[in-house]
Amino acid sequence: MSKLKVVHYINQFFANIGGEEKADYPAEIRVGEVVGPGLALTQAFGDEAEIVATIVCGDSYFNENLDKAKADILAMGKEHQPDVFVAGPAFNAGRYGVACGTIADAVQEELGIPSVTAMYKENPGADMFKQKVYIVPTKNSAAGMRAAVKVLAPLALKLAKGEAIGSSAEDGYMPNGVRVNFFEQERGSKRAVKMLLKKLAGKEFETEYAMPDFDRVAPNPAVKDITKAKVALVTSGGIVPKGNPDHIESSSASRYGEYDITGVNDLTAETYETAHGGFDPVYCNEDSDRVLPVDVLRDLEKEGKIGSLHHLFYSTTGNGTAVASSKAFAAEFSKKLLADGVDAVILTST
Amino acid sequence: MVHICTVTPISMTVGANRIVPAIAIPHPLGNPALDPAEEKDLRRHIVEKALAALETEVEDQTIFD
Amino acid sequence: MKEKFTIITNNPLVKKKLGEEYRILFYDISYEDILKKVRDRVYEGHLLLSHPLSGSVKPNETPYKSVMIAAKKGDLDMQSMEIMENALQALRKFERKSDKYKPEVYEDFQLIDFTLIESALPSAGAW
Amino acid sequence: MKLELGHIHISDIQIAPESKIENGVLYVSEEAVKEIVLEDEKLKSVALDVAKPGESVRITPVKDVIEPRVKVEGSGGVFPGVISKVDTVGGGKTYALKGMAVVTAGKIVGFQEGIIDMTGPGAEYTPFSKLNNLVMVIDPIDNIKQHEYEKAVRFAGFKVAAYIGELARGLTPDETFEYETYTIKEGLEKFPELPRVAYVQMLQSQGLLHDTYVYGVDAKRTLSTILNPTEVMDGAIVSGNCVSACDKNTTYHHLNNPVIQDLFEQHGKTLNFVCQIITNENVYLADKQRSSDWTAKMCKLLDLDGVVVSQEGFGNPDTDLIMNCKKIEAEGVKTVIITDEYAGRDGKSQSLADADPAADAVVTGGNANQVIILPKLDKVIGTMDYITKIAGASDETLRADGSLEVELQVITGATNETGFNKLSAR
Repeated sequence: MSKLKVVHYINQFFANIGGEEKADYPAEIRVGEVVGPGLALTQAFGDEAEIVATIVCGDSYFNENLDKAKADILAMGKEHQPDVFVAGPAFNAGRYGVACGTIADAVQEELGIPSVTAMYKENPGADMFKQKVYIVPTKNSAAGMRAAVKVLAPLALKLAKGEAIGSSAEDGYMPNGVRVNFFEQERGSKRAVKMLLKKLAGKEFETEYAMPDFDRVAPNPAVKDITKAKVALVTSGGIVPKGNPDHIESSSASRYGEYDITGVNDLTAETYETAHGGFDPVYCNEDSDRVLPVDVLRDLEKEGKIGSLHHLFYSTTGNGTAVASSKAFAAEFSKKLLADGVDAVILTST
Repeated sequence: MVHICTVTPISMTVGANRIVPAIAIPHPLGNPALDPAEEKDLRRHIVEKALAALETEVEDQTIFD
Repeated sequence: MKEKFTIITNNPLVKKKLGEEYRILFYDISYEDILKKVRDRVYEGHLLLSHPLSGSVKPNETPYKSVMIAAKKGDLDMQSMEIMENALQALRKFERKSDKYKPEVYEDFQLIDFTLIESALPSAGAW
Repeated sequence: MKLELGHIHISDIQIAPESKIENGVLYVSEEAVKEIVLEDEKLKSVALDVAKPGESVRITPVKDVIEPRVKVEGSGGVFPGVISKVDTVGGGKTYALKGMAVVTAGKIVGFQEGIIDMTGPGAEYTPFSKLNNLVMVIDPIDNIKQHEYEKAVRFAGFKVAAYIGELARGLTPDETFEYETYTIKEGLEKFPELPRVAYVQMLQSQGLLHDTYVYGVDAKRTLSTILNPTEVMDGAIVSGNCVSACDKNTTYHHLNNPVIQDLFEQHGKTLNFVCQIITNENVYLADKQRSSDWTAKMCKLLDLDGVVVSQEGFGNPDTDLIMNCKKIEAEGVKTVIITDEYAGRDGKSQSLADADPAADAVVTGGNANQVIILPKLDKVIGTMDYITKIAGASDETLRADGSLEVELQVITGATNETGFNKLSAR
């Protein structure tokens, strides 16, 4: 029986090329070579799989030449048609982790080849990609290589064989928001009593279902002089030009709109409406200024109370829209706002 | 950034740092019960509060009541 | 007592059995649209009095829903709002099959929905 | 209070001319059972059948599952306030027939649910596939109201279970277990160092087919209160709940509540099991608030250090669960909650209809929306007529080869929220 084929991605450091000073090393493929952590993986794969090629890429190179690096690596991957693509482990190396997540996700999405990576849970790549590709949690340094490979290799084999992947607790990947059933060793009541005893003793315990959590960011400094500031409007209240030209969904929005209000002094029933399905739209459709205060901001602009009102506003519907989507929307239009020299944003929600 | 919203506890949970309370969910910056001029005054009042919030240094999540 | 609460429902049996004694707003609309109606009222400041996911018959399985809200408007109630939003989200998890039963089954669904809202009446009438 | 619970193992059930238990075999007279059931003039007929582990048998639609017991010493009798007088139970000596159950089945409403498969993949999810089941399919007289039918079937189950339990009165148990809880002062003196722990059990209480009875009282008309955990071993809590097969508590679950058993196992060793607190899950929101306020108040009053909270049913009880958890934690009492999940068929939806950061210790009985294929079995006890009319079944349910595609929801006890099973999810 022929062995399953694996293509392995690592950075310049793990390829023994060098540290930070070599981080601009461009992507290259070493066919038939097993490099660095690939040795440990090969050992763990035993007779079942082999690494047919190793792709090496500098972390800075990858992140600074994202599109090219991605395209090059995808081309390399495609050529070898592996049964599974393994990236890392990246441990606590931030840019390496992001690279591993990015490329594993791309290989999976664009080549349809199952992918897996591994990194420390606080690596920024973990939060960014754990819902897209299987990520095995590791210790925060390469000292955890052996433990990481122990989980990574069997998971990679399962993926390569196209076997059903069990729950995160069984197959060892980071919880990815998809709930999967499995049979525990002990019944629920016993697990509950044990968990309570740990909690009472102040020991660490692991909940079987984590409550949804939210991010915190440090506050930005105050705007020095608002009378000189360019102020932009953003809303989750779904304000759109009448007719909803971008077809923003009334709930669980998959997109946001960018609308030009140059020369618009007042939002009227004839010109604007809400796409939001999360509340009675009557009041808003009568007068969208009730959600997006363009009229008042135009007055303040004229009176010199603000520098100017940015000519574009951004809008989506907050109703049932996934946190991940909202984040992605905001990440995208925040860049545009910065590029347009916006100093302050008023976000309105219903 | 300042967040004008009706349900300030939600704004707190999602992590906004400058929060200005609004009127009601279907009309955060308005009140259809008022006549149009009064309603616009009300809206202006909220927006001015939001602008003031933007000019205020905050250390932590703050609701500008 | 009559004035204190309103039942929003799409269940004809609730209207028939309770319509004379209580304030019932009957709409011939879907389960989901009933929840949306209730949510809109909650957003206007009506207090939610009964849980919108009353009963273990799953949403999209039974087509009927009756929910009790306070007749009077007040300030927006956070708890009412959260419960309504969570209920609307929960709807989406279930396959829609409330339009696939034999006719006689609908009477059973009506009955169950009626007993659920009826179970709230003694509590609602107590103050 | 101290209860001795004698286990009598039943290895087989046979329909016979005379009812008796001999060498671990239960012989049941169909005539005798019929007479008991049909005492109720609302009931027209009862068909008796036996389903054994491993047989190619499907029982549906299941209403309740009951373990026969008999009280041989101490005050009161089994199912107080329902079958026996309302005397307080939980002390003395009780015998339980292990390895078997009385299962009631019957179509009370058109979307009746509940499947017990005795073999195949479905059998892995229901604890009742491991029991010898005496199944009664009960039909009512014509033109009966659903609530009368439900009540008649509920009582028929308890009466027959009590009748069978009575057959064991003169036997010697195969094993005996002792369960003892102490008064507040005794407990403090006996276990000064051990954390004080209680079990908070939430009871479904919302209306027809959604009710639970405590000493015969409809739980929705009760305030949160305290029980000796041994009381439930004598049937102080019984099920009138027919909906949400996977996560309702049958009477069998109440009698054999696993949280109580597992807390007793640690009692006097790592914790002091103080008592059980029961609270309801009503439709009316002010009731939810009152009940959870009272639960938290009692936790404080009893100087508890920790509680295990179990839920029953789908949807609105999530609100009660989170209220209880939040308020109990706010009193400085640590909680672990047991629930199940409705995360959608793909497992990607929000599992619960409510959430709070205070709920940081959760045990789950699994995702009830998970799809499972149940193969065609040789024999059906009950009726398949309504199989597509059950929660979690859809019009594609009955497939060409006779197998069923359903969600775990339809399987009796599959995602039970007292932690009865090993099923979990991550």
